[in-house]
Amino acid sequence: MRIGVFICHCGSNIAGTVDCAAVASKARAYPDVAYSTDIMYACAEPGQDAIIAAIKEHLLTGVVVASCTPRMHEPTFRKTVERAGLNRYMFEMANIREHVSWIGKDIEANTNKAAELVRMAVSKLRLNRELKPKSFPVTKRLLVVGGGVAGIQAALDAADAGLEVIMVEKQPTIGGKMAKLDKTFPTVDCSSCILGPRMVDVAQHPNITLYAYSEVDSISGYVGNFDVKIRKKASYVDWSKCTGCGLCTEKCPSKKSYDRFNEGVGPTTAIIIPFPQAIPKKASIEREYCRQFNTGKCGVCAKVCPTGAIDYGMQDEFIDAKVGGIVAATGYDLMDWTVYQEYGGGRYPDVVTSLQYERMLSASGPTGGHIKRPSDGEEPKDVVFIQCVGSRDVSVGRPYCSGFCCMYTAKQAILTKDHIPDSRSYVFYMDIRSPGKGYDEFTRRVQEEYQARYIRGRVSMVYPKGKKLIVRGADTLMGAQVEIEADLVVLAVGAEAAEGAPHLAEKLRISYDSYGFFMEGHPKLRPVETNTAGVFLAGACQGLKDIPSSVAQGSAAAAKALALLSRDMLDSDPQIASVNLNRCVGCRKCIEVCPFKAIQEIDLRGQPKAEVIETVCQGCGLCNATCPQGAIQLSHFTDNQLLAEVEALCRF
Amino acid sequence: MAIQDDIKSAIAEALPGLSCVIGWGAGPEALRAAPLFMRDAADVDKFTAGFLAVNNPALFLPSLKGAKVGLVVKGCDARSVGQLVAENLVSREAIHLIGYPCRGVIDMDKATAALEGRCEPGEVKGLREENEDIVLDAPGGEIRLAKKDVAADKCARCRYPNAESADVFVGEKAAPVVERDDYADLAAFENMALDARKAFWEKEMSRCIRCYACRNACPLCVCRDHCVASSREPHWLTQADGVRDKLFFQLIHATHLAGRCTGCGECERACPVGIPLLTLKRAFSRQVEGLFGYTAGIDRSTPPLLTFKLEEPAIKEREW
Amino acid sequence: MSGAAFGYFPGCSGLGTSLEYERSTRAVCRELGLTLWDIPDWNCCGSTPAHTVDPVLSAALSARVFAQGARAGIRDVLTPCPSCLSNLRNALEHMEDELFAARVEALTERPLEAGHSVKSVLQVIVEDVGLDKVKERVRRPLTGLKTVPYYGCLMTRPEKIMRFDDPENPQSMDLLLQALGAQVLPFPLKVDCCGGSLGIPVRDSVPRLAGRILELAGELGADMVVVACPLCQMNLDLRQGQIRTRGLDYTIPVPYFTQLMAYAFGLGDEEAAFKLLAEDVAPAFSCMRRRAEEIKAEEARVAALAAQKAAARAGRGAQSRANGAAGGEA
Amino acid sequence: METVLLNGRDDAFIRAVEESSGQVVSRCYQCGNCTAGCPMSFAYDYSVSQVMRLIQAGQKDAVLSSKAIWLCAACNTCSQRCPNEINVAGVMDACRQMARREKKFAVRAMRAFVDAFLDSVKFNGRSHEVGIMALYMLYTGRVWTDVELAPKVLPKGKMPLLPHRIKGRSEVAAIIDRYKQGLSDPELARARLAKDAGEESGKGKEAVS
Amino acid sequence: MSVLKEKELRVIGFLCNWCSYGGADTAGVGRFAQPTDLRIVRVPCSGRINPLFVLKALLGGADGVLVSGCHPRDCHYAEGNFYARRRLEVLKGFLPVLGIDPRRFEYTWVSASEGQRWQHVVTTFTANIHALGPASFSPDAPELEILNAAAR
Repeated sequence: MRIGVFICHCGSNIAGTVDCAAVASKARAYPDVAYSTDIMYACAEPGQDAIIAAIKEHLLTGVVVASCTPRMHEPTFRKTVERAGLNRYMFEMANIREHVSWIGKDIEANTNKAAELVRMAVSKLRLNRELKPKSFPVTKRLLVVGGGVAGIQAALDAADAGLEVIMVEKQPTIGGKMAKLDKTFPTVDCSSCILGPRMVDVAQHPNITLYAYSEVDSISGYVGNFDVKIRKKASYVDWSKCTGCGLCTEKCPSKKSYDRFNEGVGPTTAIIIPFPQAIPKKASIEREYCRQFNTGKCGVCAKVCPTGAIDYGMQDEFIDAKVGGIVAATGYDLMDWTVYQEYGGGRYPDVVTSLQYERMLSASGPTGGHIKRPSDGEEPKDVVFIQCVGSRDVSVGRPYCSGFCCMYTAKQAILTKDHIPDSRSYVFYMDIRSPGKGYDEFTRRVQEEYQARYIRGRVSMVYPKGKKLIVRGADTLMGAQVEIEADLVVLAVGAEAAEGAPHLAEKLRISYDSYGFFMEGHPKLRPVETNTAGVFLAGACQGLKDIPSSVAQGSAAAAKALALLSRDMLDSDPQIASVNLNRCVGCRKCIEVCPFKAIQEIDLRGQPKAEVIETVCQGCGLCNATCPQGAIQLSHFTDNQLLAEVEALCRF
Repeated sequence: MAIQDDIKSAIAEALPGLSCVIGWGAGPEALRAAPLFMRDAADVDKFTAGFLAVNNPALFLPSLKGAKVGLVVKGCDARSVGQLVAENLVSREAIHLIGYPCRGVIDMDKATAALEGRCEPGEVKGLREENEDIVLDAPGGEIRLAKKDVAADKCARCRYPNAESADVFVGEKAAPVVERDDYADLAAFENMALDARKAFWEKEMSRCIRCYACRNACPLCVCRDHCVASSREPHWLTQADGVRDKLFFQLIHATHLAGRCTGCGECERACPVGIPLLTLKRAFSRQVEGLFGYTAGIDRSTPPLLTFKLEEPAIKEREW
Repeated sequence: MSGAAFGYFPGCSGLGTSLEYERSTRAVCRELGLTLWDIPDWNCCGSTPAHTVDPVLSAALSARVFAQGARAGIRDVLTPCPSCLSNLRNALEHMEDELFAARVEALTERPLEAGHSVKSVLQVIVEDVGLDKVKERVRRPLTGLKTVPYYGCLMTRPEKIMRFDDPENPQSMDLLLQALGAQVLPFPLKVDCCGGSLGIPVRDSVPRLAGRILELAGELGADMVVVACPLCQMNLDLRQGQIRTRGLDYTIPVPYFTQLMAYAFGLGDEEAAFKLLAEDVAPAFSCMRRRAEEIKAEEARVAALAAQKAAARAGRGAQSRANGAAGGEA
Repeated sequence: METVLLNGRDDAFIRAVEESSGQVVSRCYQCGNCTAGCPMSFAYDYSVSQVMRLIQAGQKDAVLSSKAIWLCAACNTCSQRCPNEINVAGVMDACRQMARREKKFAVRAMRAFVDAFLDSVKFNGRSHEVGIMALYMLYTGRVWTDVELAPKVLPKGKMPLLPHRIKGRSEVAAIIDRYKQGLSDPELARARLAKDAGEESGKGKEAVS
Repeated sequence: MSVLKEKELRVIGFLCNWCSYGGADTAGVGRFAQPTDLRIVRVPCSGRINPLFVLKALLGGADGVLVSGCHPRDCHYAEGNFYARRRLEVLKGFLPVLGIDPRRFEYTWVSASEGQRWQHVVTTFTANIHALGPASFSPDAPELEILNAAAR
């Protein structure tokens, strides 16, 4: 083997604390090294050209580049050596920047360490084998999980480009959180007026199949060929017959059901159509509130339904689908704010969440757009908004900023003044976070034009006294304790990952952070991809964001999915495990531990053997570490390759 | 011995449905029994059990796949079978186990030492068991030895003298010698300073002749002909005759047995140069029992290193 | 849980300002089968002043208490006073740290072994004895008595050290009073500070803080504020006169929960010791009795009405059955 | 108002507060919840969050001569509600202890009360209300403090004029004396622990060899 | 190859590609100064680490071995680190019987974002190894010297 070694200066990033020329010269003595040099910027075009030239001139068969982390430029250099006619896996990197030059200033120690890292890379490269990907056909269909504004955008963009799309929505209607909002900031335009047409588009698009009131039950397969099982939950209404006339909801005698869509602001019936613009506009029965289910006696809806759509015996239904890519757009939920016992923990009816307040403001909401105190129906005059209830609060496990509360609170303060001109709004805030087009101007307007009283400080306690709520807070700018006698308190409740998000992540095999938000492939450069090929992210499921950002990410996810599914064939990563059938004794230990069920037992002339399903294997190497005979080896990270690296460092 | 006859009847009764029954018969010397493969009544007559029934018949199981076989088993042998079954390496349905209460087996090294100056072990002509003693028919007259003085170390910490999983159990069950294994032997060993332990292994392993008898005697070694000790892909061991390579092979074997070793001690017994190999395996067993409460060959669940829990109550992760 | 025994640490106020707490606690524990062994020759835990000076000094005083207990074979200590509880708990908690323990030992010169615990009387009654057992003992239910429970700040705080009930909205005394038959009004200020020991050095503090608590209790229409802390009790009861001079316009008795328990259990005046309170409980109890009468009358009325309805239904049913039968025959 | 020179931040003071309280003061982001809930805020010169801010800024003098640290009732409301889980009351405690060591007593009455209380404990082994009040009046000169309460308690036997003295009161007095002599100093304790550990491991070595 | 005499000891790290290797990168990007002793072997997942790699290194003259993977429940491959946790914990308790101080081997979890934590882990572990001093598996058969000479 003829190995070429290139020690990158990275300007002064590496050369500042590593003697690159000395490393290059040491490397010349390493086994199989035919050429070694230092180079100013290996990743820049002249650098890559120099590598290619050296490969050709010195007839190199393998290349080591010592520069930055392989997580940054391994793909770059693999392409470089490929352009010079080598197999892309005949390449290794030594990380002498992040792991050497940037973490210490001792030039002698750094130079020695860099040389050792190069030696490790050379030792490994000597055992590298040419690896070739296999190609397989792609299913040109996209699954979008979640029908909020991000999912809607992703689905419409992909469908418009000609892709078949399946949308799965957990609730009986799409629209997500945006459908619950009265107005949107900073334009104060009507939320359902701008979202409604998009929802209709989803329903009418020939390329989109919508499964509402459904969940993803299981997912198997891999990029290009996922097998999805969708569970259509029993709505007890045959939607092929239901016309959405709403007669059942008028006649239903059970009138004390929790109104999920309206955040419990008012009660609703047991059979519901969530709101007038619901898509699909179909009725469904909430079993826990239904008299027919609870007492066995009622049947009113079945009696009044003109099309005979009610079916109390309905069971969950399963649908199998094949898709090539998946967009997760599961959004967010509000955290359970009742942990704040100091705000009453839910005991005081006139302490409401911002989303409940949104439903009170909405003309299609349960109060018809009139702001009323839940306790006595009176119009409040002093409304206190408390920010960061469950945001930026380590003590409740929510240290992050929810991002959009400052803005919607400003909006709600404006709407409060619009609805009740003689009202006074008080906003307790810690910082006003309004970086966005027209956002900061908006938060100025609410104070200057609408006279909202912004108080910099937090609220320690809210308690009822007579008809009023006493809000005990601080104005830290004044350095004083303050109290407000309020009629209504609105909590800007922090948002968290949607309920069940980690569960879905497990099914999708994507990672999620400790709060349940899905992890993007790279925080800057791969913001809508995940580390599982073929799975993309849109909207707040990846991290909290407002409507414009969610829509943008929906489009971005669609673009990524389209780029993937525009191809007829895909290459599989060859860094996977393979079994040496001669050495395998069929003990099944690898099958036992494989997290991906990527190993199956086969029969070879009457002997049980293990076999790797190449398209399913993700290349973790757990099987390799488990196999006592070493019969199963992970390509590019074989026992011998790792041993070579260890032995490059140890005498043994 | 009445129990011996009862076992024989049990073998004879089971034999028609089996390809063979493995037990023990006379060996090359009066003090050594050897594995006996019984296929007919005449073979059954040669069967002996008792203090000399040292070999672990489970060793033969993986190579006998395909036909139903019978095994006469001590408690420790049954654990090996149990572990093979738990790992799906053999099918329990294809095995007929005949158990009997084991009251210990001989350790030839100890016996040889006990006879030192009186006679060579090979000169002994016969042996008879009398309660807690054995009586040897030696050239200079009878020699009486206490069983406990010449029994294998493992017998002194025996928790499972009876093959609880046996299909047929002959005789009255024996009481466990101890309720739990306190690994006092390891504790005593670890009373030595770290450097002394290191030196101990360097000295012991320097005697190793790389004959792999230890591996070949191990009923749980599944690799058989595909041992990494003799492979270049992967190339874990060099052929250099160094102590480290020799020790490293033992570490490979011990690591492969972690969570699986039932402590039958056959490795150590088979070692021609007397290296205390079971110590290494017991160090792993102590860990596995302590961390996962798993007793190899007794528990029927997945071996602990082939599974996991989301929260590991016994693993106290270090705080950094 | 009957027959349980604890080492008992009454705290200094038990010998003076909270004599009524002390007497009623001992009587109630006796009734519930809890044996109390007094820690021999116990000393003051140092209260707030000691830990204001230095936590080590405070812990050293507590450590002597535990050591005295240990000498008598006592490991598990019970105390009625949240302030003592807080000091004793904090001492145990801090002494888990080796260095801290060594510093304490430098003061006490008596090494303290591990394995001590301390709980409040309230916690043991609610958690260990159980409210079912309390209910069984009730001979004179407090039906008609409107109470607000006041826990003070130390009973449940700091959360990590006290490990008892909810730090913002504790329920144990609420449930206990309900078990005695009393009506419990939701009281939002149940863990607000009453001024604590600042009553002496900062004269304004107690009238202001305790005043706020009493005012809301009055607005809610409570007959009594029920407490579990000697210091709170002193601030709310003994200083109520001072508070009245600052604007509070009524009186309200402030008994300990154990006094109400003793009363409900049917124990004597000596045990309930209401006489030792500054504010008289008699008006509250007569209110209670009046309301109990009303409740009884109301219950009787409802019962009669129900019986009437049931009879009518039965009559109608019989009639319709008769009709049906007649129809059938026809 | 004086200009505060921020270069002059007293880092040693910040470290001392953090060490003694076990809290990390930089975790405070000045939300004001402590100030909002503090029952004694009305009597403070600096609000609680301002005290926290002064500590963050290393303003030792301002903190140690503030009244606030003396008037804290140790009710723990601030600690309970702090979103950053800072034991604020513990920080106040630490500052007060420090002020006491540096002989800064912004609220004389507090010092007098504490002294009176501890002296009572020292004399008797237990605290004795009448005695404390007497000592307090003596230390402060506020002769008529709370005398109007006396008629309510004295006849009921709730304020015994004579203290309950315990047998081991000399033991309790010794604890307080040793404290005053500085015997609980952490460095002394650390040295003793190290010495013990040395002896222990020495024993261990013998056992091994 | 040898470490810098008097300055460094031989410390080998096995890091999973997705979390800990990224964490070490993050530490580098943040310029969090660290001791220079550690040499990192990149593996896809902590589950890839056969305990025998660790033993091989320790027998081969490493003074310390550090394994770091994704935090439990954050494994890129969902389960690899759960297996690793069991295997490495078992290994750690095994080392004393060989006469190897178990403090020479540690395993821990560092995520890709925990640059500061990585700095702390490396600094602490390296300091611990320096406190223990060089490991002394006494020199072995002469062929190793020959191999070493060849390597130079």
